[in-house]
Amino acid sequence: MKKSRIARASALIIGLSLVGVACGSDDSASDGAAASCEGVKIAFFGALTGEAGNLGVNIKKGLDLAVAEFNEANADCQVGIEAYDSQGDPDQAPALADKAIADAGVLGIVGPAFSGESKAVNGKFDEAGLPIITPSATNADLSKNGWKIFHRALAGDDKQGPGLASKITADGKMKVGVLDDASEYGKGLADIVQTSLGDKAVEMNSLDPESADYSAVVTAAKDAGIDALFFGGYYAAAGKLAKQLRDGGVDAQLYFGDGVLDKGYIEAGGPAAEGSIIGCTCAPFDSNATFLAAFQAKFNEDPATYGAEAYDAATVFLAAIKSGARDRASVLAFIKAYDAPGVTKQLKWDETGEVVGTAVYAYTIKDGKIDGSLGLIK
Amino acid sequence: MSQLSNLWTRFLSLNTDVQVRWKSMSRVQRLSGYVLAVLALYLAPWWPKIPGIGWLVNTPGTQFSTVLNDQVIIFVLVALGLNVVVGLAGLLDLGYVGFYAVGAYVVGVLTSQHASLPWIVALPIAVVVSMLVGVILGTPTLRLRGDYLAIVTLGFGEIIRISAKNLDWLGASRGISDIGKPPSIGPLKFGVLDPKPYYWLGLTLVFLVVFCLYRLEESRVGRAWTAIREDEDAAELMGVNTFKFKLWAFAIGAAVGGLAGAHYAGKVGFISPDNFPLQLSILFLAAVVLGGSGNMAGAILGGIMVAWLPERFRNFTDKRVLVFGIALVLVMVFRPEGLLPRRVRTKSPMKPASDGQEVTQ
Amino acid sequence: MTNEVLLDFNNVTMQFGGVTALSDVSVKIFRGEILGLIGPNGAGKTTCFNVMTGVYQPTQGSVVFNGSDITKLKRFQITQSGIARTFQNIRLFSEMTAVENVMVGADARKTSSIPAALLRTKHQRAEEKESYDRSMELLALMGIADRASDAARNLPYGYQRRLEIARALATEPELLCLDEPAAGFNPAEKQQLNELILKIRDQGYTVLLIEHDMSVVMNVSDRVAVLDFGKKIAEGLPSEVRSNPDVIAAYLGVPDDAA
Amino acid sequence: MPDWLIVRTFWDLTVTGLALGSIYALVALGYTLVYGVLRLINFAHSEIFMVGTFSALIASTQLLNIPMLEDGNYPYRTGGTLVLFLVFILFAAMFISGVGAVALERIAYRPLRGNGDAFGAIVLAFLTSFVIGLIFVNETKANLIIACVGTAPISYSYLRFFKKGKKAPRLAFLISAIGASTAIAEAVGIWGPNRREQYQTPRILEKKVLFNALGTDVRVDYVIVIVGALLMMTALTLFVNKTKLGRGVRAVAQDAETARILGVNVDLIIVVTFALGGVMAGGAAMLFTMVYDQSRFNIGFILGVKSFTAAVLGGIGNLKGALLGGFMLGLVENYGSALFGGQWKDVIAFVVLLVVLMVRPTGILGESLGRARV
Amino acid sequence: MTLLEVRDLHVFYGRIEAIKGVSFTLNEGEIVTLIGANGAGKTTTLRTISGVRTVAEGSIFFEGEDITKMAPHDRVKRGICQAPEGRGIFPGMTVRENLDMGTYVRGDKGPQKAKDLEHVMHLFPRLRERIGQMGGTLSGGEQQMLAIGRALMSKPRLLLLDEPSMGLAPMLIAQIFTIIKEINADGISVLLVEQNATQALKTAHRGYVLETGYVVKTGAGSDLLVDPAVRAAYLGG
Repeated sequence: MKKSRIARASALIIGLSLVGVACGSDDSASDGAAASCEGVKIAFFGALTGEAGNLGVNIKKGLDLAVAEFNEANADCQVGIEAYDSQGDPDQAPALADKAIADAGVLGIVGPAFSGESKAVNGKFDEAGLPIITPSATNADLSKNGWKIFHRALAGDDKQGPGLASKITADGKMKVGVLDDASEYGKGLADIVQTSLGDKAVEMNSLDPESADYSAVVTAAKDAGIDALFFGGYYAAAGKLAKQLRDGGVDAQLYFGDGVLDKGYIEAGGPAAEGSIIGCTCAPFDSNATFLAAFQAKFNEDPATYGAEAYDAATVFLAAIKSGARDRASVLAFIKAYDAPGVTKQLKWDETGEVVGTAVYAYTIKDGKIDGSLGLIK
Repeated sequence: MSQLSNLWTRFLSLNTDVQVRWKSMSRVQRLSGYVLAVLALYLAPWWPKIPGIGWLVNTPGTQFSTVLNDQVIIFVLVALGLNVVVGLAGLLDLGYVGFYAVGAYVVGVLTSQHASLPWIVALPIAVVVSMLVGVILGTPTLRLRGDYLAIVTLGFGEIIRISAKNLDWLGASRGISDIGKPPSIGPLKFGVLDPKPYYWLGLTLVFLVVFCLYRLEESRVGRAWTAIREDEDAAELMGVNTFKFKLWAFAIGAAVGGLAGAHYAGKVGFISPDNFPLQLSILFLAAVVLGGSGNMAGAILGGIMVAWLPERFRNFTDKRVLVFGIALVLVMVFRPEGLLPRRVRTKSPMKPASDGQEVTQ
Repeated sequence: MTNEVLLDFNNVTMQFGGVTALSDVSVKIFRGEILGLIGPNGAGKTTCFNVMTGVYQPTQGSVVFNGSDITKLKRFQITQSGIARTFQNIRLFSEMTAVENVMVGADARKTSSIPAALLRTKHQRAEEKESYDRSMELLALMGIADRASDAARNLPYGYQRRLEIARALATEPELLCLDEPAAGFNPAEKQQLNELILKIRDQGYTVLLIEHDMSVVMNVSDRVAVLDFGKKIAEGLPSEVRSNPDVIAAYLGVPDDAA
Repeated sequence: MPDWLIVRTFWDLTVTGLALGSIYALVALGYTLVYGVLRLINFAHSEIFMVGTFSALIASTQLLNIPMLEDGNYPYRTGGTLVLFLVFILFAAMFISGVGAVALERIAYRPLRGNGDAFGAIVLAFLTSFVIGLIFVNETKANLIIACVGTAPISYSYLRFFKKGKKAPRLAFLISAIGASTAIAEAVGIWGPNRREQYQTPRILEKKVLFNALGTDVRVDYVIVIVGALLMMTALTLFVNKTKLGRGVRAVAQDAETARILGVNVDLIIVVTFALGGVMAGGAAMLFTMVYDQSRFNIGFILGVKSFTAAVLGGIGNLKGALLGGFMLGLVENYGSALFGGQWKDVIAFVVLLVVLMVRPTGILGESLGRARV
Repeated sequence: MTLLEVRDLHVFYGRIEAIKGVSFTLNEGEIVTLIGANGAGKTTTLRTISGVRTVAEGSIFFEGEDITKMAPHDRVKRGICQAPEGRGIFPGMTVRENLDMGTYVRGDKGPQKAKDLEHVMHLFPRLRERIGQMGGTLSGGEQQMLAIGRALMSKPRLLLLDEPSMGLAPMLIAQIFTIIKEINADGISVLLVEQNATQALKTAHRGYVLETGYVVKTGAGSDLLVDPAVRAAYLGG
């Protein structure tokens, strides 16, 4: 044998690869047939599994409902759904985004669900002209990157923070401890709340959300003698915090941002969660009776946080497809011009992709359930 | 599995067989073989299009060429670097992600956060800074032995991540966006969408690192490292400045880790502390040991496996990590020295041994 | 043998916790001689060795080698300044080949480091070649060159012992310290070892020999020093030491047993 | 007196720090015992703790039918019933954790010692066919069937492999431990009672203030944790020093080969060691759920890293060191949080570790269960 | 009566065959010694009899019972106990605790144990002085005494001694061999492995000469002692 296996194998692989190169650049669906909905898809992008999976599942359900309704109403145009499960990890997101971009059938994305992964991939979507409507990423900076494809179906934290602050003031709290979990979302929101509260705020550093023990925070809260506490962070840490504060004898009113608006907070906090006030730019799940009924009929449960926003986002894409848009550019153009009521709010976007004229809602925990009856703040 | 294990052993001996034949070939034949193999690697983004092999290597659900760069190249680079520390010098480092983070952050800080140097200028700075950090961390800690070193390095990895997360100067938890990209060379455009140029760049970096590390391994330095790993006291009594060489191993490992971080930052353009969790250190270590600690080929194979397998089996969804854990146990039970165990080199760097036989185990 | 003092072990006291392992021991080693160091187990021979090679810092006293004080030097610096040793329980680099083991020793005298190895400079290549050639030479001298490219742990016991000596010699020492080199040898092998030690001395090395086996010590040593309970109790020619009443009392006790 | 937070709240922080430190100390014991005997970082020990917290949950909700109290009041359990309940849950957690630790040793470590047995072979074979099943059918039920069918022939060939096994290098143990740790945590995350979400445990004990000392309210649960930990520690020390098996543990730690020659069944001692560590982790888990009322599939990782740090801080292989290290780490974290903010507490903990190791390279009390290194 | 019989023993270290078919017997009440150069397989033979090394081929009988595959602790229960090469003292245990380890498999408590302890103290008065001291702080000779004493605490029928003279000064060596004879006089059979062939053959009733894994010669101790071939090869000139 004269040539080694390595050389022969290499030669074979090279040859075949070159054939691949010649056969066309990347796998692309034929986007010729303009009228047919063949291969047209709306994608979900966010966490379905992993630690942050809950949130993504809520969103995916909103999307599923919207598409199911559309497909039922339009037998001649069946839209598909593609799910890109990033597990909320900015490390995994780029390879998924590239896959979505390479799939020419994907005309719009509901997501990315979190702010971190948004930062990692929105630039890609922008470059590829693939329009996105996020139903949940509320980081204020996201709309300031000049991404023309970026939209969100709810207001950002820069609206939520002042809203929460005014609620706290309205409740007559005079000494408010402001705490965060050092995460981008939590710290960002806490900073806005603290600024808005002015000298009523007592800064209380950060806590480590992964830690089990918050006794140092409890001690500090007791020591500071606060009558209210705002925590910027997510529900798991909030639950532990609420419980330990109550056990430690701190009875200050608790305020949170939308990251805590999840039944996981009630599960983690138990009785200590009762009476907490949670702000969110998302609408209460029962704000639209038709949507509520349809959702309950399909999934046999109440919609959860961001479910309605996801439904709205999907509706916009579906409307674009309905209007005959079969490529990303025309879908994007359609969104830019869109102005119609959704189930949560009037859907119309400004230049930066922020939804126009939104509101902040206050929720509370009552009898072990999320209660939206506090309604709009302001 | 014992049969499987036998199969693998036979595959390995086949390899040796090939190597023997390889050595018997003429220079021209060997050179052309190398060129072909390298070319095939550069064409890797198109492998999924090859019938058969394509099905095997393709990553359903994610873009193959992105995986090649963002996962495979990064893990291979990191495994190569960590292999110097763990495999050659025998220092257990559980905080290697720290150096990877330093490399990425230096590029982030210099090209976006506080300055706007071009990536190509920031890259060597990142490597040097990582190396310096390695020296700074190594100086006080390398006097510790074994498992004490492990826990201290683990602590360092955490300290770096927590600092990045809480220092506004480093972008805190917001991370750093708009990181500079490598300069485009002619038709090679380092843009946002096409991962292929990054892969080619990364692959070139891998070759460069392999070349450098090979030279080190086959020199006085490599011998000193191996001697330290085998018996540190005896090495020192044979005149090896153990502290200096351990520090060098740490620094070189750190530099390669930093290089990987810098390449990653240039590619993705956005980094945040979430990219550098403690668990990543453990994955890195798993890559090295899984492949075969102390063997460069092993480290590369381990890096590829740990990076590529989870993407290949993405349809396991949330069971991916579970399977990974089980696989680690199984591989260690049946191949405790890794998939490609370390070999004792028979030839000296200057003169090939007359018989050319390799001694395994 | 000249009268030039190569190593001056000066009033060394060594304490571990409360235990005194060496108390005020002074030994001189002259250039070119073979000095045998004997004593009952626990007498402090190996401690002596460890102080000389920098493994321990003495509590008191100093070690002067070639006119300079090496007490405070690090272990590798002591090796580089010209003292090499072997180990009582063989401590080879078991995953490395025999020749690589010796090359590690030879590297002690080399200077090329990372940058040179990366660039593979002319100097570095010359050094590598030098190391390799010298190592092969030493393996040949020890009579084990036939297994040069075997992993150290695959070598037979006798080869491993000799490989240790080769590795120590590769550091180009002026003083070679052998710690019980005859352990585990049969009489024939001991005889070979004696010849080997003499050959090494004849090449110009000074040898310090710790040995239990009287047939080795008494046959090759030019002078013998005796330790007992951390103190030097005798020093002199083998014949003198043999008849020293203190030594007989402490060590040779029943002369018949000195097999 | 300066008006710093840490000065004003010093005693508060001390009490809570000691409570947390007790948990660290108990978990650290497991690391220390196994390290002393096998020179192995039992990376998966943290998951044994996690399993303990879930055992405590299941014992209280399923076996004792303790309801989740909506209003947080504890009207009906006091005195003897309360003590009985607490002790029952404690033993349940200790038992399951102990069994878990022993099983872990059989599956993930013993085959690496070249000494694998049928139990390990069967479990590994089951896992292998489970993974194979996943590749072809990604559905749990079908998978289980495939896994069960595949187990028998595969375990047979595994056993044959084990027979000629030899001892693996140290790093292999570490990686196997990491793999086991990952797999256990993920399995609980996938199939556990609350999947990946945090869950709360029902409250049995009303956390009222027991007494006030130095201006600090000391809650009853903190007292139970600290006293409980000290008691368990004492029991363990007595066991190791005074019983025959304990003497065997110390003998194997110091010189396994000689111990074997003297008739110590080394495999049995290793099982005992893992069981002891597991029992201590189970105790820690019960106390943990009592104070913090919660657990999660991934709770072990960070707590494990901390506890291992505590073990090293005190001197790994040293039982007293684990206690000292645990308390010290708990206090340092709490004081550090008050001084610099909670986000920096891990940094402070590791800096303290580094400083201690610089001064005393084998921890505060040094290694003692095993032979000191030369 | 034959107490121990070893038949055609083969033992491997990794891939190297360390023992290549050793057979010998030991009768009740005898001292038998195995002599030979380092690497001849003496220690391996002892360890195989103790059960810490596994047998590739061949068998071991103790009191007529096949113990080839028996676990080490069961062998100790049957009365085989070893004082290992290098003494194997537990450095972090006191002398008393070390001695207690000898009774590990017996689990005797109270008077019997105290009596045995007294007996060992009587044999080795030095140990009495050191009873509370840590094993690691003893001198070499004391450690050897402790190792033998510890093995005696298990009340063995057969005592395996591995190089009891190793690393000891000649004065101590003589003492140790005297004690071995005393122990034997109490009715305990002894299998002795030694480098110091002169002393070993003087002490033993019978001896076997091992060479690279084989038995090459056997005979009464006194005969071997004067055998010119043995003298030349193992006793030094």
